[in-house]
Amino acid sequence: MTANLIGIAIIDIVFFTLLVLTAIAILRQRNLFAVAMLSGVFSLLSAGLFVTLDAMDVAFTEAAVGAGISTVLMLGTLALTSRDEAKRPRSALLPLFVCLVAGAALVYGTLDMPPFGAVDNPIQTHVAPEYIARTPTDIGIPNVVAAVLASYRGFDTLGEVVVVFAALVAVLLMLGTSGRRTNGKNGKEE
Amino acid sequence: MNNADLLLLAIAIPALTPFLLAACGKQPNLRDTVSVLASIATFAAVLPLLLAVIDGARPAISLIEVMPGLVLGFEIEPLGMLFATVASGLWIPTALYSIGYMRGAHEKKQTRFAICFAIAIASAIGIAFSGNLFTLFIFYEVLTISTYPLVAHKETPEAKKGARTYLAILMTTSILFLLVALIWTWNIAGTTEFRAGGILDGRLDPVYAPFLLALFAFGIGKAALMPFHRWLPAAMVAPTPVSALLHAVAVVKAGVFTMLKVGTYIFGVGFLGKTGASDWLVWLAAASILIASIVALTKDDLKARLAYSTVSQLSYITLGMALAVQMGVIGGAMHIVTHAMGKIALFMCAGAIYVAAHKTKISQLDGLGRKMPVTFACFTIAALSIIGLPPFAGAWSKWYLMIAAADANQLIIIGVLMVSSLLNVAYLLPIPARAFFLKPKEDKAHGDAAASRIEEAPLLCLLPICFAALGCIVLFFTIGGLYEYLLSIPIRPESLP
Amino acid sequence: MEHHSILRVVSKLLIPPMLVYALYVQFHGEYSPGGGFQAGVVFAAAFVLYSLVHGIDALTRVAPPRVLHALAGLGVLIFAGTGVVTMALGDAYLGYYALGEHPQHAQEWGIVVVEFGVGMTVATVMLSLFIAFASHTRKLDDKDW
Amino acid sequence: MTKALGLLVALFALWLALSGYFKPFLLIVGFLSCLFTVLLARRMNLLDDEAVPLQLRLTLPLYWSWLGGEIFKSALAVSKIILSPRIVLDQQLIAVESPLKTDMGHVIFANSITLTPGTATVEAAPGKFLVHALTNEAASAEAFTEMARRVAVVETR
Amino acid sequence: MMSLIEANLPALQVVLPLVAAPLCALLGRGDRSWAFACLVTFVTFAVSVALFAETYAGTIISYRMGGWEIPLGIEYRVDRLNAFVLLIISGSAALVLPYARRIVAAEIPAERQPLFYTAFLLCITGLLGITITGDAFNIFVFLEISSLATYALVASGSWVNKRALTAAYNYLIMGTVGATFFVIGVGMLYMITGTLNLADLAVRIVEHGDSSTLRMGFVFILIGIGLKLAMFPLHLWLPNAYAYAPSAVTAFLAATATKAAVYVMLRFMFTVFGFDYEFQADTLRMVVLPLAVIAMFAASIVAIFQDNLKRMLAYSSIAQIGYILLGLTFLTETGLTASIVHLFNHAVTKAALFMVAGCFVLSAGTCSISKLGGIGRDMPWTTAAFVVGGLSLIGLPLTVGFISKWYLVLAALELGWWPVALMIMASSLLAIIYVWRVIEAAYLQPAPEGVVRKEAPLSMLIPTWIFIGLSIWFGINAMLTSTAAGRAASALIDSSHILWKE
Amino acid sequence: MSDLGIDLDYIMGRYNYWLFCILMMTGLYITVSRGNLIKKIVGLNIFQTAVFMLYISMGKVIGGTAPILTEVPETIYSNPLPHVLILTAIVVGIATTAVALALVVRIRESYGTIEEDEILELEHDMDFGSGAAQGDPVA
Amino acid sequence: MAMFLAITAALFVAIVLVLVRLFAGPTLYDRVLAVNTFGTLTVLVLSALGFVTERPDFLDIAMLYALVNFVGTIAILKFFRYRSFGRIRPEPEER
Amino acid sequence: MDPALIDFARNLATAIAFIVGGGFILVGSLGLVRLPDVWSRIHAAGIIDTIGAELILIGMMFQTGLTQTTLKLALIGLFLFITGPTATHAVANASFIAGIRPDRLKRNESEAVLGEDTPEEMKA
Repeated sequence: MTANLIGIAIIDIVFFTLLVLTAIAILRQRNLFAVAMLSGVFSLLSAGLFVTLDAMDVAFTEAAVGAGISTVLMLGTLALTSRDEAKRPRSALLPLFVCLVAGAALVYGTLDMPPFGAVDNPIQTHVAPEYIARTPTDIGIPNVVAAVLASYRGFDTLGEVVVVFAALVAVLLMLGTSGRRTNGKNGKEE
Repeated sequence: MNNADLLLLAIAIPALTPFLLAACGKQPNLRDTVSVLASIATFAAVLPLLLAVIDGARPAISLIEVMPGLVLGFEIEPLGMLFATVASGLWIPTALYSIGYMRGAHEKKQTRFAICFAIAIASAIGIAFSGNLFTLFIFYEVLTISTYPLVAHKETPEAKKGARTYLAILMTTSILFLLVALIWTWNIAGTTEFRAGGILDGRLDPVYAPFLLALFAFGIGKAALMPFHRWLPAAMVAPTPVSALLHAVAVVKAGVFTMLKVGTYIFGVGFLGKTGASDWLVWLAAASILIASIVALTKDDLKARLAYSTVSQLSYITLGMALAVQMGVIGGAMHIVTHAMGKIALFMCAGAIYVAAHKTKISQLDGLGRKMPVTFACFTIAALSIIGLPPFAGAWSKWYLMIAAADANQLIIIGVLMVSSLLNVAYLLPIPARAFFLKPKEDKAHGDAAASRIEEAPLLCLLPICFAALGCIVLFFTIGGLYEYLLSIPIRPESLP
Repeated sequence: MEHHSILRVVSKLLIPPMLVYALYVQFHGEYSPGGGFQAGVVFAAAFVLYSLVHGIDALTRVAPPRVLHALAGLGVLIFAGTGVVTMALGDAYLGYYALGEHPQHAQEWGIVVVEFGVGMTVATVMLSLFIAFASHTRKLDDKDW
Repeated sequence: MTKALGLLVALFALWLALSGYFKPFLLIVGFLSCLFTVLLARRMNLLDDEAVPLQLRLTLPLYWSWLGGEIFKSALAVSKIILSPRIVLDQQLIAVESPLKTDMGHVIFANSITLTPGTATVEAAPGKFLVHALTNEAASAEAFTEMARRVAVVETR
Repeated sequence: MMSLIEANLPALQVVLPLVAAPLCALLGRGDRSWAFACLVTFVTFAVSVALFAETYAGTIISYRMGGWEIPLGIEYRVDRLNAFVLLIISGSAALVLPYARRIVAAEIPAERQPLFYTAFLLCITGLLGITITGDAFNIFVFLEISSLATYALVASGSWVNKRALTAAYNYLIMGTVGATFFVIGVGMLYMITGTLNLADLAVRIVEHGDSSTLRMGFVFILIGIGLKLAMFPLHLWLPNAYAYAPSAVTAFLAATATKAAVYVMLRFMFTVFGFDYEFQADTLRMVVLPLAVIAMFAASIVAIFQDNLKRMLAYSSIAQIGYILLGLTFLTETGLTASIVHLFNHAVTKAALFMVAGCFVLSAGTCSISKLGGIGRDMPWTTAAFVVGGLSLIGLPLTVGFISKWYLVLAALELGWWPVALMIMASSLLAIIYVWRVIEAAYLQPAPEGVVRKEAPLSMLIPTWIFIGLSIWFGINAMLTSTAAGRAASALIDSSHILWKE
Repeated sequence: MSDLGIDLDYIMGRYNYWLFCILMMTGLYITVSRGNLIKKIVGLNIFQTAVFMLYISMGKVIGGTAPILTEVPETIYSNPLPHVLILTAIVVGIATTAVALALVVRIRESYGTIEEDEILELEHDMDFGSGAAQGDPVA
Repeated sequence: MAMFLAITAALFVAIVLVLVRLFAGPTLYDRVLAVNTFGTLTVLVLSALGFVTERPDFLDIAMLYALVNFVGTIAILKFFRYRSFGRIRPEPEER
Repeated sequence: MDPALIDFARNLATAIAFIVGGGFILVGSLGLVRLPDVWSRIHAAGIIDTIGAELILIGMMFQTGLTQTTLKLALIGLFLFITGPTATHAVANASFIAGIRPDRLKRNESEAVLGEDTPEEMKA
């Protein structure tokens, strides 16, 4: 363990703490514009976390999505809906219970998990090393993620593209292709 | 044309009739002609089969294997042949009668009525000829469903309510118990075929036998065993031909017939006797007989009283099976015939009274006998047959049942049968008595004019009634042949060649 | 000169580099982090910036929704079609080895083409989504903010 | 046309800076990408002085280094305020005349004002800006004129 | 050419509708895109018939996407079980689409129709993909394709009733939570095995033994898929989604969406987990079984009180899913056969019933039971179809419903689970009540004043009756379905390592 | 260590997962407990992102580096597979979000609110208020 | 390396402070300002992390963020402005 | 020259840049928290966006030497340099139009810029 590694671990925890703080802020924040911003911040922090965890590509995507499209879409929605969350008393017991049960199950599941970051974990010994070892000869590009993404598991990526396309179809089906409003009433202002 | 083809024909004719009826639904005369012709054709197809079966033939045919090991197939044996003959035979008079009745009472949707009627007959014959329990179950359910529209025919709230009760009880029992029993049987025996001597012997743990029997006994709701008898009175909202044929012959007899089949060919009389699995059923049937009779006494509605009478009489047949002796089976089978003859006549009379006089209550019948002498004469004959007095057919079946009780050493049951006969007298005979001997009550509403217009029902109604009443008498004298025939019902497992 | 001229000028300065950057990300996916998806998003972001400053109508003039939708479908078809082509050439679906003699080049070609399809679909879809949301309401006037 | 070419060249330089690979394939693709971008820019009506500031003098880097110094100085000034135990502000919204002729010059001037901590452009109107200043020193008119003079050197048409 | 197609059949199964979807969107006009979508589904159906025929004898087709070796690349694996499910899905699609034209024209604005059919094709793609793939993560991807398309399809009912929107929203939230749970579960499995290929997972799970991670992986996958297939307490999205979606969509979804999810459940439970450990089996028998039984009753009882025909049928679907899950929890071959055969039977029956509801909506403008009085006279064929379908739902003989009940009860009896057998039957009695309410209204109630109702057009009647015909035909001659289901079940049982298996 | 009942290695090997469990619960809680439709979606995003982190952390090898090959021999690389999976999952997530937001827009147009409670009240009125049958179209 | 860790730590402290402003508000413009600053800081953190993880050649993420953050900020302002004040502000013709 | 010396010089330069830049960033973010209103905070944000960010990037450039990475860092710096003030301006502009005014405004010449037709809300 070099100082660097400890440093990364600390960065990891700091990022995480910030993430939880942001999540709690989102929970408590009633102004939806602020929520949209906070969710942008959230995904940005997670992008940072991904970088520390060596997932450059994922960080890249998360940054692009979280800061770019996701926020813009959410703002676009807010522009058409409302700014503030209504203050309404809701019983928090059941949701809390559900979450605690799910959380307990998750934690129980982690008890026997292979330790974080160990080299001899099953996932580091079974399929993944093959990818790393074979990519230079099979495909001949340095970015193993791209190789797996587009070739080894290219079909998943095709599915992903179709998902994106499906989202377009879905949104257009609902909001219309021409962009002009189809049915009359909508609060221009409430 | 061989017997197997005939068998198919016997089912196919009534099964295809509905299509013809639907096609000519716009022309009532043509439709009713078709209906009568179909009934005659069916009987014509059944008769040669009867002769063949008497000769010892056992025609069989298997249509299709629904699931691996589960066959849709037919096989004729004496019991089924008997039932088929009764059902198809009595269809002819009923077809005639219903023409008269429906037109007389100006009922609506006569085409639907005729169609459902034909389907019901087809399924009754299907039940009779079923080669295995599975096939029987199918036709059993078809019968239930096809008779539902008949019961609900009037579409009044009461009719709908009655039909609902009818459907609910029959479906509930059949699905909840009979189907489970069927699957259980299949599970342990690997087959549901009807075989002489039963298929469960040696396969079913005797400890479970009473439970399986209970599933069957309650599952066959059409046998109207108490406490699942409520549907039968409820179904009396139906037009009278329906009550006559279906609830005196086809439906209820399908129930008790199934009971007999199960006792004889699934459990086997020997197995039942050996294990005593049916002992409890004997007592239940006995209780059913008595209680239903007592309830019948309290009913003022003519059809309701007849219905409770039916409940009681059906239990005779169940009792015959539960006694687990050969004579019981014979007595039960015989009772199917004799009771059918008697009850159909009674119901037809009730219908005739309704058509002619628009009266349904017993208390309204005072003095009607003089206006409708033929009807009430026939009523008396049939009633006596039901009660079991010679020289009417009912006497014989009761006789054999008593012998069976004696065979089974159930002396109390003999007593029960005696008491029951007395009760029969008590609830049936007052009806013609009132009609013939009491003076008509003053009817303020309709006045004398209305009363004086009452005369005999249409000829088409009257003829079948006479025919049925006559049957009750004729059957008494020809019972020997029937007895011989019934002896051919195989009781013991056939020895393997 | 409008009150947000600064923004207009800066956006004009920024959009072409953003587009080039997006295309760079698109075509360097094999060498460094990135690829079709990320490129598509950045590409769309550049157009979003354009529409934020110049209004949604200007955007729909530059990139008509109809064309965008067609291109989105086309992107999917490029990806899926690559698979069909390899299939027709006798390899498995998306088996790029069929695309050329040299196995590594064949693979690389396959990846480039496929990633291009991804980028095209993502960019156009993201942009169409933005247009769908943004134009669903009363038009935002250029001066209105 | 010059604008398009200029933009193309600039963008290709950007590509090379980003890429760092000199494989023929990537170069070709890079060129095509830049071409495509230029086409798009044309379609967007971006090809004018603002998007392709070819007219700017090469004195721009010089200006920037001067600006860097200014920024550093004013940053220190603002830092002092922030770090002082009691924050004392003299906030003001002042109008600043802009003697510059082109939009680009305006933007450079306005952005320079904003870049310098202590002052920020709030609103732009023809020929003048509304500037928010944190302190009196930041709001001194001389600083703005000096800056405008230097921008003018860069801008010249 | 033929051999090329034959070699790539598994890929074509999914790729055909996938490629067709964008093309359909490009076609532009409602009728054209409809015709195109129809054509595509027919071809897709032909492909699945070919696959079914190929696997019927027991061959397992393994197709390697991209030609990569198995744990590296994505595998398409067709065996008897999923060939059967593929057949159900593509067959339903091929029948629902011809049916859809008229009702869609009535329910969806003309300019949105191409998009509607595109979403339809995407939904088919997703469902087929889920079914055919042999890769855990690929399942997720295609699950999401089908889900997104489904949300859109459900929401497009909003031109008839705005509640389709909230229904779709709730479906989306719950569906996404479900999918995410599924991903968590898959992640846990991946973590302890290092592979995503289902067959490989099965082998390596055994090698690595029991662990809390495996257990929770199991639980999360169970809940995740449970949400998608509307397992009892997780079913809340279903009634409204089915009730307010466009009628053609409801018919298709009822026939296929939950079925594909059930398939995934079966695949995971048996092939992947295989019940080596008490924990899995106990979870199924102690938790899922009671839930399934409760579903059978609770949902049926709620169905009785619905006035909206589609909603009633939706609740009935929840109950029927209870049957399917019940068969699964028996962990025996017969139980599995029951589940699988009911997959098919319920698909056929429910599709037909929802199609009937669609016909009612088109002709009578309503599917409120209280307003359908006397419709049996005005629309005899449609109503007759409902009667037969209803009987099948109840489980009367000569219909497919009976076959399912038969196997289910048989499975319960084999285990000696008496109460369960009786409860299965008791719950089908509830079906009588809710089916009969409709039948009674249709035939015995007077028609509302001044309503003109015409028999549904042939283009809708014929597909409906084909489904009805199927549900009768396979009720009378269930050899094909029950053998296919039995074989699939025995293959599943053989492939899994059930701990008490002799 | 073990005699204290605390195994530090054990904790170090899992703390990362536990942290994400907390995050997941927060996200799920927002989704389940909030009545605002948009906030639910945000909660869903958080929930999903936490799952992504779980995946990414399982792929991490301590002392490893991003799986983009370098010339340096003997480099340890982190596992690329989870990265690929999560890339796909992120895209799926944004697609879902887009659809959900479009739905919210339409809901707001039709109902005039995006609060679940108010919508439920409106729907309750539709069911029982006007006496209209459930199956009727309410355009 | 220690230098990069140190600067990362400093950036984190700054981020925390910025987040405090972001959470606290009070006006939306405070938040937008904080978000924008947060974006700048993140660009720096991402760059620094590239050095910490010893793969400094992947600055693309930082660059991406530098570009996209700007779009996000402008978008927030534009959409927010429209929502809350679009009606109050007179139409251009009226001015 | 001695490579070790170059290394040292380079590290020193980086260290100085980092310390100064980091210092500015900390101060700026502190200002973001401490200062009383949007208007004053804009200037604190300005410190971070400009001098702090650029210095840190320059410090990094010292470490990478003359490589492609340096170019990228320079590009990042350039982008930040352009976008940072623009975004700040946009915020200031937006809050100005929204009618938010500094707490104690010493001098207000906004009419001079906006002219007579300034809407009421904006005068605040």
